[in-house]
Amino acid sequence: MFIDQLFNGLSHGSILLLIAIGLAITFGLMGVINMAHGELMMVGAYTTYVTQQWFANDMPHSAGLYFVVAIPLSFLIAALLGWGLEKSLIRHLYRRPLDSLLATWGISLILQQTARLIFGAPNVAVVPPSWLDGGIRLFGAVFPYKRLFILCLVLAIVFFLYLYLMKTRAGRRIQAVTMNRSMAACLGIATQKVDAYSFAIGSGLAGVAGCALTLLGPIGPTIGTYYIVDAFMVVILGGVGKLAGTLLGAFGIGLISTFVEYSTSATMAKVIVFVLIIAFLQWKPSGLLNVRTRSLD
Amino acid sequence: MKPVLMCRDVIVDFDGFRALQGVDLTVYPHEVRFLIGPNGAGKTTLLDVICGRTRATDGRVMFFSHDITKQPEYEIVQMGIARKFQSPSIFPFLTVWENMELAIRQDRRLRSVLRAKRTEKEEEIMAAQLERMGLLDERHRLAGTLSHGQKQWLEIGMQLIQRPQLLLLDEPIAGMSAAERERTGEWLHEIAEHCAVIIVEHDMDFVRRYSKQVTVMHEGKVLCEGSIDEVQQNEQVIDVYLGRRKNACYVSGM
Amino acid sequence: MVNQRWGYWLFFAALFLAPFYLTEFRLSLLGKFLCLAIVAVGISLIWGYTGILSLGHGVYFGLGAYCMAMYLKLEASRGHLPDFMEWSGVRELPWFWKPFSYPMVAIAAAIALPTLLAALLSYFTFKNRIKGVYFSLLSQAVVVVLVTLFIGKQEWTGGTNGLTNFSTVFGFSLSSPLTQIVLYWLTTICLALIFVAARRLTSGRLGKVLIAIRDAENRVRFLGFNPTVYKVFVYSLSAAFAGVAGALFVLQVGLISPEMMGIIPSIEMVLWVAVGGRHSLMGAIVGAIVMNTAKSFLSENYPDLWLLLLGALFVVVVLFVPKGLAGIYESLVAVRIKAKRGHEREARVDVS
Amino acid sequence: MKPKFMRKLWLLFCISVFALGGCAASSAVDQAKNENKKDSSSASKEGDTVKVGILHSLSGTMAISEVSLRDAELMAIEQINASGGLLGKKIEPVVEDGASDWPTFAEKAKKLLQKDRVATIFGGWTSASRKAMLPVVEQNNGLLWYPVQYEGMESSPNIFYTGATTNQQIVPAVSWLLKNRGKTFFLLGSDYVFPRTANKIIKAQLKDEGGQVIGEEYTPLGHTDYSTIISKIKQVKPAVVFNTLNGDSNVAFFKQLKDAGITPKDVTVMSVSIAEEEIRGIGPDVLAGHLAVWNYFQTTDTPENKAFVQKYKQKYGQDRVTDDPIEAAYTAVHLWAEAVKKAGSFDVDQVKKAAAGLEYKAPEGTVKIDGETQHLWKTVRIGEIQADGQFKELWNSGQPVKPDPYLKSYPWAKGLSE
Repeated sequence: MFIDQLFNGLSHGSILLLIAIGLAITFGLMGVINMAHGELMMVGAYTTYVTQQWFANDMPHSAGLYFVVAIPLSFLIAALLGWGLEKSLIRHLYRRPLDSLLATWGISLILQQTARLIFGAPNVAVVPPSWLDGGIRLFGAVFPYKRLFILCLVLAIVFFLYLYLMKTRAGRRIQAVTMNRSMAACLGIATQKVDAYSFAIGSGLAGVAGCALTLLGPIGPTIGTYYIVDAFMVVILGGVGKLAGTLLGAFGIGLISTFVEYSTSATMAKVIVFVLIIAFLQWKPSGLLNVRTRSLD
Repeated sequence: MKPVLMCRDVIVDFDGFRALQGVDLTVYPHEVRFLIGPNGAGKTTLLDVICGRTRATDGRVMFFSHDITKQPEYEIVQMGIARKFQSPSIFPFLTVWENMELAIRQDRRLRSVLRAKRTEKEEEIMAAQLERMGLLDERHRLAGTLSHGQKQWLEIGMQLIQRPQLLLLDEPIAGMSAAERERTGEWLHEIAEHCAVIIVEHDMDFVRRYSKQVTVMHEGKVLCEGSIDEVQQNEQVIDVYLGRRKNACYVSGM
Repeated sequence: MVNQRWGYWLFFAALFLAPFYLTEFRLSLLGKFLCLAIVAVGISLIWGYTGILSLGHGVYFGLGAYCMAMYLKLEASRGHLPDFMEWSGVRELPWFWKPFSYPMVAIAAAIALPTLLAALLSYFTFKNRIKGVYFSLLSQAVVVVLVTLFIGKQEWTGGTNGLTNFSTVFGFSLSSPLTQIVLYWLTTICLALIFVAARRLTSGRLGKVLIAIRDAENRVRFLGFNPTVYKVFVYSLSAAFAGVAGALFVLQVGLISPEMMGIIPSIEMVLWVAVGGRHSLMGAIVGAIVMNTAKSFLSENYPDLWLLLLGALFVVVVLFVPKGLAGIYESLVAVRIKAKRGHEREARVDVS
Repeated sequence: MKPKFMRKLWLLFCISVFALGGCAASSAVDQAKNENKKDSSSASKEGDTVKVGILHSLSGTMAISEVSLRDAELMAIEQINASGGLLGKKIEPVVEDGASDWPTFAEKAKKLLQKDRVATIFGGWTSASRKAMLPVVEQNNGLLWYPVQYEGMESSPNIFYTGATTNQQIVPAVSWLLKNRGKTFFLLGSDYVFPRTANKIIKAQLKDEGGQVIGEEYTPLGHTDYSTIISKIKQVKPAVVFNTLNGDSNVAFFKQLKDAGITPKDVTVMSVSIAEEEIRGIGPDVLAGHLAVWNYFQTTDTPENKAFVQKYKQKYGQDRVTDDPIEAAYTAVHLWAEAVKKAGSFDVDQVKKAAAGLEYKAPEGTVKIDGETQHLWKTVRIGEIQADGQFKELWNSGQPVKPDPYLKSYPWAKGLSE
């Protein structure tokens, strides 16, 4: 039973990490409060739905493969949307974080309503590919393939993101801009361009999260609202600007909430976990991983 | 004479980087003390520690006979230490007059602020101070619309009207014209009649002209103290600082 | 200043006389909006003046409303257990419900509870120098916690159904038009009093301290003020306003449920203030009334369009009219004054 | 100084007028309309139309479910009008949006009764929306037809309940499960009023009929991770999971249940809020083999239902499905019409009197209005979900069950309500 719960905790953590990883870039690195993050996930989820319909109609023989196509497609479409958002709206608000919070909330309302107009208010059904049905039996516990898949997916994303940020030119540019914008600009980095594609990557990852979550959860116009507060809590708890902190925060919350839920109830788990986060941030305002620096502001 | 300020063995540690490694500093009433040293020597950090902006990892800071090492900033200010920051920081959406109103010596607890009204006496003091800063005619303008120099003067005025016993200045003449520098220099000694001043400055000409007592810092330590001439004779100083002046100091923008 | 005061008198007089020129149905709507306008005044105080964006004001509003509703429910139950407790298996009135049979206790609690919660939250948060968006997100977390608790503790709070089906207040029937008019007047008076109080505070030295905190909190600290105390004070004050508003809301609307204190209503409250002009108390009031009127009319006729419009409004206000309706009004006045000064100058030139 | 002052004053006056003008103007218009209406409403009952209110959430979270109810009600009204109307008058529906917001329901109900002076209102879905409307209809002596199954413990003299109360859905389902599936129950619900009340009843009933509750869990609305609860289910191995989750949570629960390798053969899941519409959003593949209890399925075999389903699909599209609440909403309109015909008047008190004991052949079979509680006598049906998203009926009660919202006729329920 303990193994079961441990796995559930890790799996819950991996889902939290998946929804928070895009935010760790847009909020953590760039400092943009994107309340429409959940709706970018919704876009990913609907992309998956459309891909499924497309495969079912045009390629019924390889319908199970739709998911392989849906992941990159979700990334692309959400990233494109994010890129457009950055270009048109968010770049005007870099110095006004509270305002960007409100404006992106507005965007989230618009996206929700648009989805409702296109796909209708009720949920749509995505049938997970059959090759992800079932699970592995080990030590008397069942590890469903879908949860294992999400766990692997998110670890792969973290790994590649790390490589990208640390080892590639474009990634190092993002780092440079987030550390010292004006200095980076002086060194000839086109900061506006970097902003745009950083935001696009963050949004794209939200799309992937939306796509992967169709395996486990509902697909409807309002699914973004279920995840957005959790996602922000993970990033804040981990420490803004620290990918490793986000990782730690996600698995920490995942494990704690699963074990608390096991010994109490889901409602109490939610309350306790949120109270713990609030209390923890009072104690360490800058999150799990923080650096004491010279500047206070 | 009792010292205004005594720092004893102050250590500041930023995640393994020791910005200050045991600094001693004693300042007496009516003294104008210049802090010089290359970039990263810890001058600004020392000011930060004195006014409570940065907490000392170890050591003590005494203001008269009070230990202020662990006091919150606002209490330190209320006790009589004023700090002017490097870049002018005034309240852009308040008028010049309102800026002064906040700065004037007063009971700063919520209870009294709630009931506070400008008294005639306060207005006189404020007007007099603005007159001295040459800002009296601008008093109904929003402070954000002032020129850079005017903002500097407004901020200095806001420090003085607090009637501090110790004034901390961080590069006050940066960005000032030659005439304004001169005015600042003269004015420095004027205010020293009321309070002690610690001033961080990079401009060596200015230091030479207006300093009496100079403290040289290097890599988080006090290297030596004395008049500018004494300091310039000091071997260590010549080694680490003045000797390399031609190359090192230009790089750091002095 | 004096002439502006005339405008305010006029505005409140017009509100006060509304029962004479509005139908009963419209009046009940306006009464509801005025309650919400009280919340808006509080939000303008903390957001426009002090720079604290709270996404948790629904909670304070809800707490105030629940306190009042508990009294109304007990009065409606006439000595029996409230109906929802009976079928939730509660045998006896919980101890914390008992004091609420006294109306004065309920009214006091409607103000005190939100204030206390706000003070507690803001004291720790501001003392630890958590500000800006971090505070906003934390206040949102508080909303999640409280709403989940209120829904979960069904036997004490009525769960998702909330508290409803009241009959009388102080012995007067809630459904009688006269009671409704008296309640409306009470709301108008509360709004006017709160407006005047808030104006007094902001035009005095406190207002300057608040603006200073908004623009440069550290600088304020180095002028010898303790920003934490000021922020806690103004935040708790605005929570108290929200509590009053909640209590008045329940009296007029006759129900409160956890949904009304959730994340979405909390953000909508901020939008009213943004539309009206966050830096202006009167703007906040007008914003709350205009936005809710628009919601009531538009959502009726174009439910689909309404959400798109609401979303677009957030974007447009933030990008193009950050000062809201009040800002537009002020620039109109400025243009007029400028034009007039121009005339005067010309006239002077003519004379000379 | 003086002209400046005057000008500012004038501007401020303009603002005040701007703020209030809208209200005043619209209210003037309303008043004018109202006066017309007063004439026409007293006249309308003798004239050619009669107004009825339709009040559902057309926007917000509940729009998912409630839009279909509006459609069914409008269709019923159209049918009645097509066959000559009521007492020689056409029915004119006034549709309002409750916006998934309970005060809005109260506000709109007030508007319908006071301003539009409707003869009756059809509306609501959630208990919260009904509770919000209840004081309004009682105070204005209006009439409300509420079409959704609910937790009982209520019987307002101004409301007709055309959905099931607990003894027409939950109680017979529990008895059937005890007889056919096993004695051990795991209760799972969303954390709100209906599941908590339903589970109280189930627990009392199981105690009396020899069953056993071996787990009880509630999840917050919008909860999407059911792994821990599924672990608990696996650990205690119940014969039956009695599921009162609502909305999106069902999707997550059933998907994750299937992943965990739990099939309907291992554990029977009995649901009370999954109907044909919800099945479409969850996906029939994960639901197939699980059970639900209702009073009506789209597959219910009556001639009335065949006609009803056909008409509904014809009007709103072949891909639409009907389900229990839709049918109950449709039936409500017809029941009201029958009562009006019997009473020969639109007057609320007379309609109520005429409605007592009224029988009607609804798509779900014969229903009868119980005069005492104003609920319906309804036939209970248990169905198994098929791969095509439809139900296969496994059992029905044979004849309509008398409604008993306070469960007075069940000795074991004595402690539940006083």
